[in-house]
Amino acid sequence: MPKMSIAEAIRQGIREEMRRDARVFCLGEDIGIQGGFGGAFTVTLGLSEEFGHERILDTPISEAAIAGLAIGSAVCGMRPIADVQYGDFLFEMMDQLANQAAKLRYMSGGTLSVPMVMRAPVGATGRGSQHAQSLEAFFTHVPGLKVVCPATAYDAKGLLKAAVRDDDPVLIFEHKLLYGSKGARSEKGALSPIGEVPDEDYIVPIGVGAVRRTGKDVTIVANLLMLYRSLAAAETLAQKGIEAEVIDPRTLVPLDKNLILDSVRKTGRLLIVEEDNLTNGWVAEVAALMADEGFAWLDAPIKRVAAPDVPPPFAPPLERAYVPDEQRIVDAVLSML
Amino acid sequence: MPKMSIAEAIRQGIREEMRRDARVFCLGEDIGIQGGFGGAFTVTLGLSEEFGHERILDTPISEAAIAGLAIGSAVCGMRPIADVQYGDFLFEMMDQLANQAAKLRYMSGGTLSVPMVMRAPVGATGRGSQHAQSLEAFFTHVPGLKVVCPATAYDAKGLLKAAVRDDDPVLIFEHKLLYGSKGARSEKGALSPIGEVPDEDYIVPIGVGAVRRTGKDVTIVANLLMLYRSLAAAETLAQKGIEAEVIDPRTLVPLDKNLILDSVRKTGRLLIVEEDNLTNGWVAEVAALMADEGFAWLDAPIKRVAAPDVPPPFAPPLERAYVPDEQRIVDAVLSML
Amino acid sequence: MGTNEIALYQTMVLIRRFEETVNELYMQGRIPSTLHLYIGQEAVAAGVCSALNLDDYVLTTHRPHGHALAKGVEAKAIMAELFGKATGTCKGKGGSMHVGDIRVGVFPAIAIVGGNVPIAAGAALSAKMMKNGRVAVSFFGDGAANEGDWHEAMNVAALWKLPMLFVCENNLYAASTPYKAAFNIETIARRADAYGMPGVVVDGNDVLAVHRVAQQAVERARAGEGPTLIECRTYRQCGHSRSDPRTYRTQIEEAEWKTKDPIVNFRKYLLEELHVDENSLRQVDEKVEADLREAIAYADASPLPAADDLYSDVYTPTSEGGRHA
Amino acid sequence: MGTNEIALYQTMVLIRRFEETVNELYMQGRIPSTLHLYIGQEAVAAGVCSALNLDDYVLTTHRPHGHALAKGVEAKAIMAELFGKATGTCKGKGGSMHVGDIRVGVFPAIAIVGGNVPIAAGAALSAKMMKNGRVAVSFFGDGAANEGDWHEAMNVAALWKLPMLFVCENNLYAASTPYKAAFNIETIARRADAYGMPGVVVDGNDVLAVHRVAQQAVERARAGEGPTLIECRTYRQCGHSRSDPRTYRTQIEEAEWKTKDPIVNFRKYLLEELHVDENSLRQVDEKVEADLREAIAYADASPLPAADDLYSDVYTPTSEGGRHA
Ligand SMILES: Cc1ncc(C[n+]2csc(CCOP(=O)(O)OP(=O)(O)O)c2C)c(N)n1
Ligand SMILES: Cc1ncc(C[n+]2csc(CCOP(=O)(O)OP(=O)(O)O)c2C)c(N)n1
Ligand SMILES: [Mg+2]
Ligand SMILES: [Mg+2]
Repeated sequence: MPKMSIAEAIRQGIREEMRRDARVFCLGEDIGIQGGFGGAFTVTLGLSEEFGHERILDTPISEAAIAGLAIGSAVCGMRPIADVQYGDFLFEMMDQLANQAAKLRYMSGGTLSVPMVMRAPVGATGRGSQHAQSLEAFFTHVPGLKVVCPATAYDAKGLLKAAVRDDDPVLIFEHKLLYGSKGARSEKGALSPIGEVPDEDYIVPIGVGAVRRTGKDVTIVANLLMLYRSLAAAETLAQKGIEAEVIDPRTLVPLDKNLILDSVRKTGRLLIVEEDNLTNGWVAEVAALMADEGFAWLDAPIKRVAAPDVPPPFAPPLERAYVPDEQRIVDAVLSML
Repeated sequence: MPKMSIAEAIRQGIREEMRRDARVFCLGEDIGIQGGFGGAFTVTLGLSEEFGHERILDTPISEAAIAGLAIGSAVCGMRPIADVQYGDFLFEMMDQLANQAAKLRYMSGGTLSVPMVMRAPVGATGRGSQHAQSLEAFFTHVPGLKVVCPATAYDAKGLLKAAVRDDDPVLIFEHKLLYGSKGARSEKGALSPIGEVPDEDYIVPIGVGAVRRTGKDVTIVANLLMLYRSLAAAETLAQKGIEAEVIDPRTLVPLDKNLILDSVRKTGRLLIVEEDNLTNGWVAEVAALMADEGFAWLDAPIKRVAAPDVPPPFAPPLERAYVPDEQRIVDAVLSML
Repeated sequence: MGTNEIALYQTMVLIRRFEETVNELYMQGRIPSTLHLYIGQEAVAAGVCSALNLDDYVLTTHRPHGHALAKGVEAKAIMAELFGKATGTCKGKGGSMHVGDIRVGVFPAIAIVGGNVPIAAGAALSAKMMKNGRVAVSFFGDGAANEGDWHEAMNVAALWKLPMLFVCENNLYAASTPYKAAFNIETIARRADAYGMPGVVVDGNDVLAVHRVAQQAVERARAGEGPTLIECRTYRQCGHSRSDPRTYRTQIEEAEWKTKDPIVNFRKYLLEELHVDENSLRQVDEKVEADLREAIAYADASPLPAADDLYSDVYTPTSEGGRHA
Repeated sequence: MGTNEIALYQTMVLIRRFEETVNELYMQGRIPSTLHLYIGQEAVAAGVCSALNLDDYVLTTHRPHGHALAKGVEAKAIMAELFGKATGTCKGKGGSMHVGDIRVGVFPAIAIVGGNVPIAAGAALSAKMMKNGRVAVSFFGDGAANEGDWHEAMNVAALWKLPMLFVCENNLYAASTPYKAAFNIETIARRADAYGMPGVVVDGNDVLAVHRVAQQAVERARAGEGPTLIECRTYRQCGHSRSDPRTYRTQIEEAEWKTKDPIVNFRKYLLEELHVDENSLRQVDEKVEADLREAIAYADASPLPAADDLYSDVYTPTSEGGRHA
């Protein structure tokens, strides 16, 4: 089976969906310019050559318009895949996403659908406060949206394809340090979760999480980059005889609640790890859910590891202290035993 | 002591601060027009007569500009009090609030401050999906902002004055059904928490919650309209011999965590009530905090009562089913015992 | 003369009487919440929508009844929606500020000022990409032209020559705010130039003039020549929303605009210039009254939504989200 | 001739050499993250900022080094910031995209395209309300003029006659996107008319021309006559950010603009037209080099922030928020 990076896997997913379905198209800033970047992280590189500028639309720097174009065209029968260059810019289209895309179907009494995809790279990569946030929590609170966060190449392609085929608006959060560590857009600290990605058509269903490591002593729920740090932490813990079960939710809305409940029932301990700042992150929702529905099985306080409640800083030593690392995860687990 | 509604108390607070400090001014849509509304809920009525149109600025319908004007002028020495007509419109200034107001001080290495106030009415009042949300949770996740939510006339004036004097950006969430049930802007279902409000200068410090009712059996944390529904529920429960302690956080950021912890230590049971939809609401953060730091004292699962994960509906029977009522609060408490 | 004029007259009367009727019903407490009425602006909706096909798209605002009626949304379904009934255009989930019916091209109204404009551009983009010959119309007020969303949509529509109309109803006020307090320019149409788009000012109380201008803009759009900004100068004869005492404007101004009433003047024109038989107009009036009576009866007799309906229509059943409630 | 011209020359050379130097340092791995360099656009920052007082306000973008230097932020403090050091303009918390120093009127740079414009209007509003005679300048690129924030700020500034300058650096590209792919109009200055504001196009590579236009706009602003939109036509001679191969534009185009280099041509002008002694220019060049060496040494020798510094500067100590960490 071919191996590829997440950026390549997403690109392949887009390409396959565009070949399969004439309604699918892409829009965004700098995504299809001849001789250009293929978006901020090369994902759409080469697509305008294959599909032309009629289906790979380079927009002005107008995020609200990008969202509105996606919403309106989706309602009228198209299948837009839009993106922002950095997740932080979603705030510039917040009304279109939270007040329009999410509510149009409901407000219409279910007479229309908004089958659009919005892709957004997240994660701190040394660029300072306005190019670093992980914005999942701003959208998990919005009914009507779905929120996915692929951490592997296999899931990246499969969730992209599922999102394109989904009849409702789906936000895909992708991590900048997971796109692949090679080529023009390599990043300091980037991982390269190169994985096997079938060339054929498949989807990863929205709403289904994955157990990435089994264990009996503690459940760790973590997404995107934090998944890899949690897996590393689990190895360290294993050396101390502690077996962590590591769950990748893959989708935050709808959340695969039962997967987490089943694990907590087994381990009695829950740690949730997120890259964005702590207060009211998506980890709070998982903690709240488990403090209710999983309460009977909990043997220890529910712990969260997240960035502190400060904006993302620039200087490398500060950013390193900001983004949760393996050590913090290990320490948190140890504090629970 | 004079009695007044929340709308009057806020107006008095603004008036006093504007008299006290020439740097204080107001800006927003329809706030000072001669013969106009005094904002969407009459709060600023009469202020342009006293302070003139140089200090009560009627803006175009440009929410991002309103925020930017507030931010820039605050950095340069003014003390703006801005507002949106409905909280839902904050999404139109989301970048200015979450990426700019909240981060400017940090990004500058602490060399400037952004002493601005943004007022936003929240709550469902029969107007449908785009005039109904309670947006606290979108902002409790943003470090650099402070978030307050006064539920009484006394607090409304005191927190407004504290916010104006605060050196950092403060969002004030006010509930449409609590402004006062009389006059031009009366609302179906409005409460009128007329309260004693000292004519003299006082502040309610940001970050300090209040116990509104003491009890030993269960702790209920609730803000704004939900506070009143929780107090009513507590009376009903009392008739069954169950004594609920009802806490009004008053400030969500920074949260008066210890007040809640102390109560939970006593009661062993925690219910949190919020008007916005459940998933990732501010109640999730309180639950997560207590599932960690209060775990040792918990005798029952932490319960949350909130709206379901749907956009706010229009039809009265739907809206009644959407906004949590006394019965749901009573039932939730009973399920915990 | 021709059936066209009578149809325009009928649409305007329907809108006027619909609004007057729901205002009364509101006063009687039979309609909950709030209403933004379209009284005085009827010529805009009627003039523009009569230039459209049934499958063209219309996006409207917090003041949507007129646009919806003119585009062919059934009066009884709108009425039922205002009553909060399960048979309403939105099954009672939307309310006055969100009426619409996508089957006749009307998106659920968008009550965020300026918020419909980028979405209308999206609808127009779909028409261009699918080559189905449709056009999209975004209706908005003077106030909306100062929203950032409006600007972004204007630019991209002009740039990509999207088949759409930007129809500004400049009724001289945004809520209580007079035009002069929000703009430093004489006309909003002048802004079209900033995007390389044609802009026209038209008497928004003259239904034939509006229709002509809209017709031309629609032809331009269908021919692939791009969008047009049409500024219709008009006046809201009623308050901004319920219980607005309108003390921010003068009675003289109101009286002046009353003399420019789009329906009264058009009726006069039909009778005096086109020599339409007064009887046929009276028949139209009566038809409208009968339709409204029927609409009220329908709305009245319709069931309220069940509390359980609260949970449906968030996600599409084919891809139901399954969030916990 | 006069000291003015020499000062302008010095500012431009400082910016150019600063950018070339940090680019080298970046290549050597001594500067982390990414950089957006200002090479080729120096005449804009120098020409505009030389028309300002120290207490006037400047708001800048993701490409801020030039503006910051021209407005008087110390080179060594910027350098230290790029190195991520505790002595940087932002104590290492900001980085390249957020350099600034409010003591000389420069807000921390705002990297959200268009995001600085409403804030600049706020700074100008404060000047108007406090009657302190200051003006505010918002620098932004061609791309930013399509953001909604830009539109809202343009309108309110014109409406309220705020003392400010909107300085558009039209360098013909927004990242890889050519001007023509984002605009259906020949000049951005033309947009000023949409707000009732004067708009001017100026050769952004001619520092004296920029200075003159800015000077006039500043006078207008201080006189209470309101804002001006100035479109400076220029060219970014470097990539958009690090490692940009610039394959979206032709080498012919690049070569053409190289002949319009603002510094080379101004130097020539100084020598040939103003008969400035070449020695004095060489002294300027050397002074700049010495300053840069000093800046690097300073940045190098400065301490990194301590991990604990992460937690400070979120809230103002007088009103410390006390969030849990
Ligand atoms: C983004 C946003 N800001 C403010 C409002 C509140 N609001 C509703 S209608 C209105 C006035 C709109 O004026 P205009 O666009 O001229 O339309 P008109 O009401 O005159 O038809 C305002 C301010 C809103 N709904 N959305
Ligand atoms: C709101 C927002 N959208 C997109 C970006 C990503 N981005 C950074 S610079 C840039 C191009 C800006 O072009 P222009 O305004 O012309 O300035 P220039 O880079 O040419 O100086 C883009 C798209 C951003 N920083 N902010
Ligand atoms: Mg209007
Ligand atoms: Mg540019």
